[in-house]
Amino acid sequence: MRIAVVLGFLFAGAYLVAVLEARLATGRLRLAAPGWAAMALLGRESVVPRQPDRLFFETAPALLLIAALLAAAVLPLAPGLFITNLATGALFVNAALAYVLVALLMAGWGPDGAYALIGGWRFLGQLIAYSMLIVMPITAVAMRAESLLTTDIVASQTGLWNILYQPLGFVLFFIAAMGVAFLPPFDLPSAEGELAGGVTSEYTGVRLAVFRLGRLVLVITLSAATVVFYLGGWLGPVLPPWAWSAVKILAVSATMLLIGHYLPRIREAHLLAWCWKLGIPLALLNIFIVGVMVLVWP
Amino acid sequence: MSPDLLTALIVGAGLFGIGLYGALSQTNLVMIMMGVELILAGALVNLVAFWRFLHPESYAGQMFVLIVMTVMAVEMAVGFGVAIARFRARGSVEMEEARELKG
Amino acid sequence: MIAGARAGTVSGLRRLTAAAMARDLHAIIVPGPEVARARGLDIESAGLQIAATPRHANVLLLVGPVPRELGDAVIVLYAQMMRPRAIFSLGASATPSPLPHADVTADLSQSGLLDGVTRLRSAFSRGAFRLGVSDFDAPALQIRIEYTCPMHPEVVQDQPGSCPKCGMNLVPREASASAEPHHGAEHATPPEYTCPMHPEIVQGEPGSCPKCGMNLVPREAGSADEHAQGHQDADMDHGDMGFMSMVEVTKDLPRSPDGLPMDWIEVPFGPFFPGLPGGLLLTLTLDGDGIAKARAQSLVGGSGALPASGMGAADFVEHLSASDPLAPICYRLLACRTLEAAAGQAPDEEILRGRIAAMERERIASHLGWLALFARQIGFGWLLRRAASLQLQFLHADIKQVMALSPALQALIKRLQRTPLLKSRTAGIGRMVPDTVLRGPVARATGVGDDARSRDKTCSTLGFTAVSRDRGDALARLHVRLDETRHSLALIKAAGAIVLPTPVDIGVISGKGEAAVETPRGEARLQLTLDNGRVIDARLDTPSTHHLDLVAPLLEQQELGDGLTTVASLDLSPWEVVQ
Amino acid sequence: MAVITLQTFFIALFGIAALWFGVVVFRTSSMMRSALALLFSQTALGAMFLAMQAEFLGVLQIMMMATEMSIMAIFMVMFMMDPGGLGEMDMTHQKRLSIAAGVIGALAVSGVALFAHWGPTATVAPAAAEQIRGLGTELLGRSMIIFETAGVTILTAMIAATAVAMPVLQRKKTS
Repeated sequence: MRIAVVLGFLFAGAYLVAVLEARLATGRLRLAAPGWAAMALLGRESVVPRQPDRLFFETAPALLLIAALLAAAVLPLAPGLFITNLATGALFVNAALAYVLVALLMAGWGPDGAYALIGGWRFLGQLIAYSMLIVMPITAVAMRAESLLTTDIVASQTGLWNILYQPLGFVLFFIAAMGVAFLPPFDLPSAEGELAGGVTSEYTGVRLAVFRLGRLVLVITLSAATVVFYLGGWLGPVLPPWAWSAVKILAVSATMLLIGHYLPRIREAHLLAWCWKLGIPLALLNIFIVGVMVLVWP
Repeated sequence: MSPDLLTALIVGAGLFGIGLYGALSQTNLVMIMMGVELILAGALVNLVAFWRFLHPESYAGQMFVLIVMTVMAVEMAVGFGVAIARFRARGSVEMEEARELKG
Repeated sequence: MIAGARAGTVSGLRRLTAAAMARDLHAIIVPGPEVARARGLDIESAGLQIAATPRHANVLLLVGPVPRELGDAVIVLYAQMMRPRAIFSLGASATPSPLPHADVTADLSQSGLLDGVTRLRSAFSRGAFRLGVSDFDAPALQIRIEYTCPMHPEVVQDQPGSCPKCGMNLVPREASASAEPHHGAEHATPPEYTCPMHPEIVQGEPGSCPKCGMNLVPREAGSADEHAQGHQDADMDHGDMGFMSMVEVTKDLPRSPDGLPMDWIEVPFGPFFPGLPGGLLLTLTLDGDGIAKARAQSLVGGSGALPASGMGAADFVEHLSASDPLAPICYRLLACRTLEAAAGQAPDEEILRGRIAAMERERIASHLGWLALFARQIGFGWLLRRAASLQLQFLHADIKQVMALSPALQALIKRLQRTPLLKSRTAGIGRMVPDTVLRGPVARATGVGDDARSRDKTCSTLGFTAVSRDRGDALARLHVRLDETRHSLALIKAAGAIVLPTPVDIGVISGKGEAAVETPRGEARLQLTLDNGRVIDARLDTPSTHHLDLVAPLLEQQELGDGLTTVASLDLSPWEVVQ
Repeated sequence: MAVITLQTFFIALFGIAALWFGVVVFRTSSMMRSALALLFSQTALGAMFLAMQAEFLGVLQIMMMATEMSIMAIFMVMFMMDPGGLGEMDMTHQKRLSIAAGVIGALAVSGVALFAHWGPTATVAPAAAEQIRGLGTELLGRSMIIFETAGVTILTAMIAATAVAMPVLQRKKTS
């Protein structure tokens, strides 16, 4: 029952993200558009390109979806409303997100297409840029909560949300989260104008539908992670906890999409250079500041 | 002795054997590194099993696992550094060709 | 009923699916969205979404008649689309053979498009599924399997076997049976040049040896391989080299400057690539994600040849105007000016001013169209939508509308100058030095103030000054175009009215004429020979012809994304390329 | 006589998966498959750690290996002549010796595992949260020097590897 509620919540969120994405792409708000699009995709042919690595080609979309769902499994939406509450929750989110890369590499390699292949390798480069900026801010968050339990992390923000307690960490994590979900301006692996869709370029029909669903769930998962780690999770006055979670998660997703809409795609060389030369020192600084604050002002 | 410990140790031994085979039989530096990774993975299993079934109260066992993971990462970093350097210099990371260099 | 229906009985669920497909139309546009916009079509507001790849599209939208040279490419495009798929043709009833007939045809206008989309939707909801669907096949789709060695791409044969050079098993590869332009060249051995004293010096063009300065002598490319093979055999006999040596196998492969040769793959970008103008084919040899070699060609460029009997003056104006759908008014103006120059006539000042306003309006629209295309390539969603909608409004705006639109355009330009990441995305990319072959904004971005308008008297009286920037990179080209857009607004305001160029009656004269027009892409020149009022010879010199040749050297050693940005920043029009 | 529990079952299941993927690493000719097989072998190990109630280590293993092996994959593809494995070339040598060494090694170690006296087996492991706390105290207490050394080692390795891999810079030629 609890699991069904969480899953329903995730898919509903994914649907709303799709609505917003369609709104930004076409300029019109049509609530039914993603539904029709999904149904049309399911009815369309789904072909396997010539000479694929069939195993990878078939597993990649499913793996993307599963990785996103697994990462969401440890994120609480309200007290008691989670799929599982691991003692290593914050680390587990990372572990699950690491498989997004594996899924994209498989999707790039599988179909034996040049655009897809380049897209897959590009994401590997992107991971080298963002991965430290996911792990290190989470470390600082766990330091304040003195626990890796996601419920403890939310509880630790009762007085002051982490976005105010460690704004630097929030900014870094937010940017890195957009990188994980390959949202614009970090959509290097699936760039339309540069790679004609990149890793998705050879997927059609049902497989494409699963791939897109996985991506949408990934966006929701990362928004949920941002909310749990920095925006106080379900905490908030008046509204019931689950409503606060929903509002915050949708707001974060919308912000992510809107930022990408108003920016051109970043260059891969710049992404790597900025993340390593600027992002990692800042993340270390953040850990240091939080450490001092935790000791001085417990 | 518990079947759990035995199972884990045998898996570790198996990984060690596979890794040893790989490290000896492959001609490519990267493939050899894969063999080494498997050998280290065998060591990891043993360490975790020893901690869990013999001394769960002492965290030194877990600490050793972390050290081995670090060693794996170091091995990767150095291995790839050497591989790139060799590739630049010789156009190959085949070990047979490294042997040629000696003579 | 649509020709590209998917096989299946029509059941309840299928009916619902078909209804969903009718609401979810993704079009792949031939020759490209930029041509559709330049013709005044607003594809997205008509309810069609523009797909990046034919795999994700279900509508093949043909804007105008398909140029003959694109026929095969369109067939391949259609074959890559997933069923159910439909062909929607605007302004032409014939489709390239053997494509099925267009399922829906409509006039080439916005109302025709809207009407067509409505009919397309009903065609989908009624006929997306049916029984007895036959496969689509065409000669252009025939795949021939050939076998090649993974390490020696020059080894190609029809049967499986092992490589004569290294003994590896050959791997199958697909080869298209349709004659690709470069296919013949693969078999001919181009000469290469080597130094008689230093055989290791081999290069593609003549020159002198870097080691001893002797002139290089030509030889056939094959001979180097034979040399290599002999060398390898000798090593094999050596005894302990009983393995396949990667050093031996790879030493003939080209090396990247960073010393890390990756697998080189040849990837075509175009002729219908989302981030490039339709009709432009860019073939990149990629080394990882770096560009090792590039080749750019226009598939739609005309030869500029006229029929042997010549052409009437009025027909010629229409002909030239239609030759480039991205800048029809400028080419119409060019034709008119040249004819007038040949006849020695000149229209009165008011018409001249009006013509300049028309040209400047087209410049604004063209630059906006370029911005939209560029935005699509660099994934800048907001700019794509904003520039495209402004372009459509400017396209046929009269003077009052232009003035009304002016604040919106100024706001767009201001906003672009403030956009984060846009500068880092373009700065330092595709840097060029001043060169005489450069024209238009590309030349002016290198600091050269050359502009055909500054030689025009009427322009000068309207207060024209040429803009220039001196960094020579993609950012400078962007800035030059933005500045020009602003200046164009001022010129239109000063001109006071917009008059489309119409040919004056030149009468039955013979002689020669020459004129130049600063098109949005740079100066285009035309020389005409008239014989008894008929145009018998026309020599056209266009900016894109020159810029296209610059692409290959500019792209080498760039990262793929940067390389594509470079190409986009040149604003090539494949249509005006003279071959 | 010890009982076969659910825990034994899962340890054996993931162990067999790890072994099987380990074998695949050297049996497939596609480099990408080889690298990802190694990844899944390591992931199965991580799952095995979870089955052995070492939650932190298991999750850490699963996380680290995903990145590590993906990077391995690109190197495989870069440095192998035939990354797709279509040429079916043999990339091995001294096969018989290696198989013998592998089998003997595995058997010898298993023999030790079987016949050594391991002493009494602990049945209960600490709870996961307690483990994380305990491990943290261990790392920053008694074993701090070792841990710090490991950290410095990996930093050194990173810098050294980068230095080795960088192209030799063209020095300005003095006439």
